[in-house]
Amino acid sequence: MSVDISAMMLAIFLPLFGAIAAFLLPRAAALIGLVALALTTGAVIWLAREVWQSGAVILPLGGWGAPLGIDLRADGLSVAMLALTSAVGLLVSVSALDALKGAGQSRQRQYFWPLWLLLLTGINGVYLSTDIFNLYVMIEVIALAAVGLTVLSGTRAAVQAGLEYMYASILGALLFLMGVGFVYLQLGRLDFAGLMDAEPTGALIAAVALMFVGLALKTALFPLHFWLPAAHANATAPASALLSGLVVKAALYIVLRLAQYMPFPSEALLTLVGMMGAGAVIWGGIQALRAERLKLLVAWSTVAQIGLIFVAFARAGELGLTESWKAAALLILAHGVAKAAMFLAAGRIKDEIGHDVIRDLDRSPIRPTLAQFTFALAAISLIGLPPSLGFIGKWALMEGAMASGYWHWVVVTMVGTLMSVAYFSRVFAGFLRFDRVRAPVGEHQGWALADAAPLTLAFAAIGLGLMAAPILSFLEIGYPFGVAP
Amino acid sequence: MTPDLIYGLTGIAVFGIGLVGALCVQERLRRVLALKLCSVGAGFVLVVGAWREPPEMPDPVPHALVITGIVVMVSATAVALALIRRLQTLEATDER
Amino acid sequence: MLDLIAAFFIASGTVFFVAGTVGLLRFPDIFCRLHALTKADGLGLALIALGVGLLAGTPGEIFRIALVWSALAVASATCSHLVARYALRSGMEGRDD
Amino acid sequence: MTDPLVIFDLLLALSIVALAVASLSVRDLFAMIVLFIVFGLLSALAWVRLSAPDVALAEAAIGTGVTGALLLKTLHHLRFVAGGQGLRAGSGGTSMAPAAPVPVPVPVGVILANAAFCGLITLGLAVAFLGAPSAGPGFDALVADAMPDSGVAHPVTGVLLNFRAYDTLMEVVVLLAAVVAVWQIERGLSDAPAPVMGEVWQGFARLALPAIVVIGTYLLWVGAEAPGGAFQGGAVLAAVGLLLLLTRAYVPRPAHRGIARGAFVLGTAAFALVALLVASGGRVAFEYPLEHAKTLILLIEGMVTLSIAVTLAALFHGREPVALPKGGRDDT
Repeated sequence: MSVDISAMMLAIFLPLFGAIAAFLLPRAAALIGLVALALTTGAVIWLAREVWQSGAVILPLGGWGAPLGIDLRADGLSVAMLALTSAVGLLVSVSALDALKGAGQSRQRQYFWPLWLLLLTGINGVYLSTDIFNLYVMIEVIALAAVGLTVLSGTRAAVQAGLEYMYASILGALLFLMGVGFVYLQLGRLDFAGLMDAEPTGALIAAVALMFVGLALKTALFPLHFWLPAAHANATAPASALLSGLVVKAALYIVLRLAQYMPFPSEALLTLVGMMGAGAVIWGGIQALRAERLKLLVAWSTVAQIGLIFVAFARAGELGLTESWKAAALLILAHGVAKAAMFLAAGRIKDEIGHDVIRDLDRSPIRPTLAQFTFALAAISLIGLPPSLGFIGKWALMEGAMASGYWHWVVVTMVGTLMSVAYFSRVFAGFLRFDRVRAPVGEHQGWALADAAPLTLAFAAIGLGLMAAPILSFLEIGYPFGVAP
Repeated sequence: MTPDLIYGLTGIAVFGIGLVGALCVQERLRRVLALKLCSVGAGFVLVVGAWREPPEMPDPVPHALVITGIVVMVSATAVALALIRRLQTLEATDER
Repeated sequence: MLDLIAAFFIASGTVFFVAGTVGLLRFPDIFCRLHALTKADGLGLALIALGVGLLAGTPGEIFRIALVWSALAVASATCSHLVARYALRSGMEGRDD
Repeated sequence: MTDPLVIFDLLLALSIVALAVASLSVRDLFAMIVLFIVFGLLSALAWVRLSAPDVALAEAAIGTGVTGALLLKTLHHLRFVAGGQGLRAGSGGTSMAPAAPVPVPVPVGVILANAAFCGLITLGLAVAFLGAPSAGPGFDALVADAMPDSGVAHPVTGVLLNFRAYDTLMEVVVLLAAVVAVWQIERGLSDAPAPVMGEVWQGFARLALPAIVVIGTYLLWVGAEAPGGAFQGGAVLAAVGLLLLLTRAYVPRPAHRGIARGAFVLGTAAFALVALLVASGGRVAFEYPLEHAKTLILLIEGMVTLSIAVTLAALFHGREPVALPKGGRDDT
């Protein structure tokens, strides 16, 4: 009896079994975690090959098929997100080996791996799901595992932030669930295909609004961002990288998906979404300029970047729909890679210098040069300088906006870019100034193995920009962005 | 006045009450309870959607969904409460 | 005929419940309230169970109703005891709250 | 002539809403939890009225019973911690006031604005609800068609364990994630002493334990053809764990952690393995061969019930039993 295993099942079940094994055998957790990560990455590559060769793949679980059963579906967009998740996840895991090696961190080591693998199960599940109730369950898996990771360090600030995060997560998920209820009331089915071409009745508009607000709470869209900076800034470095690089993206992906299938909201509502995004860009920028600690600055820049992605959503008005969805997808990918690199680098800098107060970065005789270089590379992608992936995303956004005459969104993008230059410069200044060092300079910390993972991520954030064309054509496999042109 | 109408509006009212609580209440324990109220409200809407006039059997799928929702909610509640207890202990030791 | 007897039992059970509820709301302190509640609960539930049992068709249903009644009787007695004990220990005598 | 049941419905609905308001507005936290438990039980009653007995059972056992126990446990802990503080500060000793340090009070205006905002949302939802088709489209026909192939006779169990088994697996994963997170958050043997409850309570526990085991197993077994099933049965069995923990008949020890971990993952692992292994001979994952469907579903349900029972009891206990060095901070 041979078992037919599909790559999609593996992408979800391998991390799940890994989590179980890592929880059962705490001493071998790190090894199990790395093996599970590597195997999951293999499954994703296998899936990517399948999708590349034969287009979107569908797996009707239980053989029932939607709408009665639940289908898994992988198309270009989902595979790209899966690839982002496993690539970033693998590298963050490698650097977690180093970040959690301290003698007093045995508990963190023991719990990091099961929680992270459960998180991976949830994230991969989101990217393959085609059923809105299943999405609800998946975001709850993600929420619980993510809160567990947030409070890993066990400090009071982290637990406080974790509790706020938990409240926001539960409320967001419940709003989403209420939206699911309204979809069921109106349509009597829950699969994506059933949502397509539905008449926008009152119940469906309520459902869209509820789901959007719920997801906005989970992605921390301004003004619902209150929980994010504390949660991301107080977590340990690998957890911050996972939270900021991957967890937020899952909810963003759901917004992106639902926007394809749910009835089209009115232009005014879209403008409102864009305004919220613009508010996030401005407010996140201002707070990043005012932040006193490096990790807090990075966390606020996440708020700003997410706002930018929502601006891309909003610009997908009646005109240039496909283009701006692609821009949003590119920005999601770029932000995932670069922000993970940046949080890891910030963690490294904090570890080496002993603090992460931005004002005192230039007073330190210790200069973790490689981590600083990594930070700068990631910043280049986040600012959107060519040839990084962030540049391509912003370019696509502005090009589309100009083509369809939405000049105000171009202005917002520009302002956001300038602000990100400004707040990242605060950090660079600290890196590059030596005149305020009292002690003899010379304790430059050179290479460390721990820098390899973030550096790879940062180079990827830059280098992927050169491969934008293949990425874009891969994203289109299976027409995730609406009908075939 | 049919049961689905009455209980549907009840569910929405409970959801709204929970929402007010989740946004306005300061006490940590009470906020958890407010969120639980929201989830009961959402459960009402799904169960009402499943209801059919008596000779007909109700639709079982939303029932299964609500059961799932209840179990998910108790898990989330447990984590939130554990955080509250931990935070309380930390605050007590910090003040000591 | 059976219906009428059952209705009588259920109605008198309900009267006990109402009385118990009024007692819960009107009595001054926790012990009086417990007194009202337990009497009403014990007797009212028994009467209602009896009435429903008369209406029930199969022996299985009657058995389950009996099970419900006995489980509730034991649980409510224990709970009242615990409440009274706690109240006594924390010195709540005769306080009105 | 109105249907007498409508009066009942209206009264029940009104009391549910009133209890929801009351539980959020009552000052005392203990009263809040008690009101919430009443609220939950009445909601369960409403769901029985809407012919959803499975949901009512789950809500009564898990949504109200276990949640209520969790809330009470937390309140006990909070008051214990606050009591210790109060003694130290010499301010009234065993104050029963909630321990949460009251943060800066929010201005009334903000609260009113929030409430008005939520009211608007609620109003909008109500309008949308009234506009939605009543008794609209659903899965009725699809489920009815597929039931003979599901291996069970009760539609809700069929949906949970067969048609949407993937959701249910992930739901068990949520429980697993919760217990992992809770163990990560809290550790140590126990700080708040268990309340002393006396001989009557001990006797009750001795009497109730076997009965609860029987009821839980019955609920699990009957789930195949009547309301009941793994989650309800698991929650009832979890009550056994709660009783054992409360009577101190069982005290979690560091040495038991391995077994506990095994019990937590048992349901998830068995469910996932079965789901994967049935995928052979042209079948996909979760597609049970018809002749074994009932056996496999019962097997999964049994394992899941056991896991749920242990997990819920562990969530109630709420901390990983680790022996901590006396007086040392237990961070990291």
